[in-house]
Amino acid sequence: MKKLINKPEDFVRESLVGMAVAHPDLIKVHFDPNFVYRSDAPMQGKVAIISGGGSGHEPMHTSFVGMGMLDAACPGEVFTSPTPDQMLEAAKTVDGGAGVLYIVKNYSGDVMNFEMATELARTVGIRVFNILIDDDVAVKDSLYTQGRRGVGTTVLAEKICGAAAERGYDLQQVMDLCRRVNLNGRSMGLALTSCTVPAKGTPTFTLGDNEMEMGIGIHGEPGRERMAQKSADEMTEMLALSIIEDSTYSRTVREWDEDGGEWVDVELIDQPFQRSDRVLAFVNSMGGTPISELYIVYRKLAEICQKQGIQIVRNLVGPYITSLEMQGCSITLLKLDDEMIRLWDAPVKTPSLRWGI
Amino acid sequence: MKKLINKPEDFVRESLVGMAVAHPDLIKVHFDPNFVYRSDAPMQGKVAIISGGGSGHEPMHTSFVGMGMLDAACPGEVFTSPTPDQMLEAAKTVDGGAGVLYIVKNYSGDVMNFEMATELARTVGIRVFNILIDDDVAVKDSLYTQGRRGVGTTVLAEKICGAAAERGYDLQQVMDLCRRVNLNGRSMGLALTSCTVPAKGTPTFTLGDNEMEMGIGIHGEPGRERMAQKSADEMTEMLALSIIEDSTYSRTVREWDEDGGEWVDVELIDQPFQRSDRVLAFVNSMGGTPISELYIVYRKLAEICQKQGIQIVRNLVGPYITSLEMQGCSITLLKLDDEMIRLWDAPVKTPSLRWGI
Amino acid sequence: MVTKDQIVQWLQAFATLLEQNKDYLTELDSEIGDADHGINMDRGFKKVMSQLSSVADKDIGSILKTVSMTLISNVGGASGPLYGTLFLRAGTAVADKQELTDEDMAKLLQAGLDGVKERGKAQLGDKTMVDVLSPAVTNFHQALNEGKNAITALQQAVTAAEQGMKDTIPMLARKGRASYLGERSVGHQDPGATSSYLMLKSLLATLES
Amino acid sequence: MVTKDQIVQWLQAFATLLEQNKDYLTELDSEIGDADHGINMDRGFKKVMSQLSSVADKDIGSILKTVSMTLISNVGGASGPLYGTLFLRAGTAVADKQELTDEDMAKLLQAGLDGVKERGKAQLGDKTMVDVLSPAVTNFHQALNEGKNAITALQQAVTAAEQGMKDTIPMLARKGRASYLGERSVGHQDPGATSSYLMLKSLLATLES
Ligand SMILES: Nc1ncnc2c1ncn2[C@@H]1O[C@H](COP(=O)(O)OP(=O)(O)O)[C@@H](O)[C@H]1O
Ligand SMILES: Nc1ncnc2c1ncn2[C@@H]1O[C@H](COP(=O)(O)OP(=O)(O)O)[C@@H](O)[C@H]1O
Ligand SMILES: [Mg+2]
Ligand SMILES: [Mg+2]
Ligand SMILES: [Mg+2]
Ligand SMILES: [Mg+2]
Repeated sequence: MKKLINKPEDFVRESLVGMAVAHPDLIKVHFDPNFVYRSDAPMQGKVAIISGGGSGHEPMHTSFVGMGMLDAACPGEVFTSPTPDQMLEAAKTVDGGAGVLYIVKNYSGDVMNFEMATELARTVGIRVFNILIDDDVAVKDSLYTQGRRGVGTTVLAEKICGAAAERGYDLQQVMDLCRRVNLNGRSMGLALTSCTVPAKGTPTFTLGDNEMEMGIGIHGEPGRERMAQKSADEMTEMLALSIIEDSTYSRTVREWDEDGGEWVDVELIDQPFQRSDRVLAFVNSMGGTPISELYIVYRKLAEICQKQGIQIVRNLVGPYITSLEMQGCSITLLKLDDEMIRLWDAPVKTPSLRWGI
Repeated sequence: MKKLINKPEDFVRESLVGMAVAHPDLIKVHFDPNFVYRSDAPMQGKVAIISGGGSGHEPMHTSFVGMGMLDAACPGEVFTSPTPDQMLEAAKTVDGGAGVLYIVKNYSGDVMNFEMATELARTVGIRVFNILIDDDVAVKDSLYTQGRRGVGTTVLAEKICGAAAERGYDLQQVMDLCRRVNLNGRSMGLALTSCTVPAKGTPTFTLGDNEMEMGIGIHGEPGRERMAQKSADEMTEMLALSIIEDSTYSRTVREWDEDGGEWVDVELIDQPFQRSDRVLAFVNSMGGTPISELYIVYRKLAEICQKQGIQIVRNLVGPYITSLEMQGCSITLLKLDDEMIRLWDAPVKTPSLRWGI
Repeated sequence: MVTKDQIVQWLQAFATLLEQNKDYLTELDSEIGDADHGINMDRGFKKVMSQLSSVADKDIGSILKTVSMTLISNVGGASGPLYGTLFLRAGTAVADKQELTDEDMAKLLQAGLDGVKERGKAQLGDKTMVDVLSPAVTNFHQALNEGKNAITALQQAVTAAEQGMKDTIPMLARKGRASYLGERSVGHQDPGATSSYLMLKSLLATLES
Repeated sequence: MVTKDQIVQWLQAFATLLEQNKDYLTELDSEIGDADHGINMDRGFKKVMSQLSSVADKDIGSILKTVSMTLISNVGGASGPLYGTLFLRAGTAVADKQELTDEDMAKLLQAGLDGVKERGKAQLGDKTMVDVLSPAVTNFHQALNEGKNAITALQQAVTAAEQGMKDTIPMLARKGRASYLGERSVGHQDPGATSSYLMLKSLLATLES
């Protein structure tokens, strides 16, 4: 196993210890249950934003904690959703009285655990809501699946909602914004190699020298289709067109109804991209692909967007939502409006995203 | 070859095109000869700082071009020093009348090409000097080798000297500072996997499942010793102690003598680390190792430094000087003084390093 | 009558079986999931084992609820809340009891199944734990209705569970991570269904011994 | 007499040999370097070939200087400046000539070697190009002194070059990237020495044909 680790079962904890000693100015780490939180939390009167998910996607989410982004992040075991007690303790720690938004990626494990946390937080009097991110167009329908997975748009939602909370948006406004970001973002990814879950010690799947997995998630799981590896331009085109040409997608999600005190089903529909849309283009490494290759992909993506009349007005290129050391990439396009652009540009100061301050 | 590329011979160019379209606000790219430069160059009256080297180490150097760091970077072919015409054209483009410093990593190819560029630039009336970075303690002596390689300290020197130039230091001051940074920085790296040079198409070396290369450079070359892979703590200890316990190192370097108009040999000696030194600790990924593992290394490094009475006052953790998709890491410790700390903290705005603005 | 000791032994036997099948379950999960199911379940039940002595003198309902809480806060993923809810509901169904009648056993199993279905929204045929638990519970009820005793009923339930587990192989997944694979999920046995079969198998083995 | 055409043919022959040995040279460079020497040399001489027609009507000195400039601005690495300097000095040594006497050939080779040594500071025995070029030049001079003609002298030079190339195998590198390997550089043939041997070999083949 080609990893800089000690015992596999200590992977998450030791990595968190490293973060804590490296960034005491930005974050603190709580152990048992594990969560990372802003060193200046709780921020009185500010909506608190908490995310979380399995570990192995670093820098997401733990390195996005800080001014202008997350108030706390709950890391689970590798590729395993965190548990409700982590989420509950994080909420108690960072709630500044203005309520808490859980940003949740749409995986059965994450959804169930965050729902349990929401129920628990409600019983101790914290105003908590959760909003799902489900942006992976590789998952075709929502009727016969768990629905689309939450991938790249999560990073963008965390930045944009974090900025909004920092600017004083109230809980309802932050929630509405988060839902809007999700409905306007779409992603797809591919893998050139598998990754190895430390506790397992061997690659999750094996790919031939000239094979790739198209339409993967972020947990080292196989994708929609295995195929011959292609040129960067062809791979970029497959991802980009799947995203751009994706048609209307509708799904039913569960949101907490505060008045009724129970979960209600809400139907959400997002609209396809259109000519003259302004977008943020996010080219992401799955962890093992270096940034030089991401720029080759970005180059082709820019060309395709231009041909399609889609205007890239912001971008993000780098490893931000990864699958351990997997080689491969994903593309996310997020349709932006003026408000989202302002919030994207707003200052952010976290271990991994930082600008304007 | 598990890469997102088109034709191997287009790797460098297409990656540069991607950078240019992704960051038009920060940088411009000149082709034939290839160099990346600040979009606001030349800065009148400011010392210009240029670096360069083989490609494949991204984000170094191209993504370090921008306010507070490099004025230009010259990327060669993969792991191949750039050529004098690139360096000369870059100097002509960014010289703002206050002279140019070439920051050169100590590899025979880089040294020879930059020396030729210096001679050429001098003939067209640009005041150019070059300062070598040679900080790799894996190379034991300078008498029977090319001398120590330039590795991690390069990134730190580019940041610190870039800040100094931005603040108005003159050429002599920037040069003295650069030499000081080099004499106070030491590094060492290891590889868990090889990388694959695109034009070659197969890994440069092969490592068994439980093997590693200790004391590698940044060009996919084998290291000083092949050994059984160890735990993260043991690997960290080997690197850290090699750096901390390294004794006085002296070497003769060639510097340009402006009065004589020729190269002169200069003897430089650096001093070992001592208890109560304040350092910047830089834990770097060779490209394929994710940041989660770097924090595990950082955690142990902090522990070791504390035991040795060395005080980490700044840090940098991430993939900054890489060998394509190689898995592995390097550690750099740089002894800081107050001036260097101020310059490290100064604002920087480049595609890959950004803070304070 | 199922005694409290037997319940504790069952949990121990299940923990042992999970440890032995950790790699197997994880392997199944790498085919159609993310290669952690065995790791998750083993981690959870190791923690359960470490807590068991502190609650062994409590009633069966409390013991099962402790199992639930331990799983919920140590497993994570999909299986954490699902098995957590299973044991929570099972414990609630037999609250305060020191031993269980055949009827209690039926209630316990039914409540656990209901909990899983409510939490995960999976139907029979979705290629999940439900495909093992549901036929098992149906067969247990049926056998009791036919006048058989708990052990015989459980034998039939386990046979149905094993069949249910194998039946997941040709299924197209509609819930959980495997559903993202679409057609590619066909031909693989569901890891969660497999761990549920092991749970029932270890219950039977405990009662038989 | 060596004609201008023969010089051009030599460059073409060398380019062809480099193309054929691109992988071999790169393979040698992966043992003790960074796996690019064949790629570098092939890239450089492909570029030289594309420029050759535009200077074919110039004198030999100008042709060699064009080769030099092309290598300097297209090869990079260590071999770019080294071969660049070699051809620059060689060209300067035979400036303005349309054909070369045996003496001119000796000057050309000597100047090239001197250029490499000055640029790279390598000594005989450092495991570099110098270990091929130096014995070759020495043998060429010696043969001429013994009254042999250029072809015979070159034959002896190439034999010495081949020996010099093989002699690099047991050497411990003291210059270039291979020097970082310390003891591990022993047992491998130096890539630059190998390309230098190919350069001389192609010169001989051209003059012989
Ligand atoms: N919605 C659901 N309802 C019932 N069972 C489910 C559901 N989602 C997943 N499962 C079960 O959980 C198992 C996977 O568990 P595990 O691997 O531990 O969690 P994760 O999928 O989060 O990695 C699946 O094999 C399946 O049996
Ligand atoms: N200082 C030097 N003097 C003479 N030859 C050298 C020197 N440094 C390197 N070389 C030669 O250059 C060869 C390597 O060339 P190449 O691989 O193209 O460049 P790089 O080492 O920059 O990758 C070596 O095999 C050696 O023969
Ligand atoms: Mg999981
Ligand atoms: Mg090279
Ligand atoms: Mg799983
Ligand atoms: Mg080389």
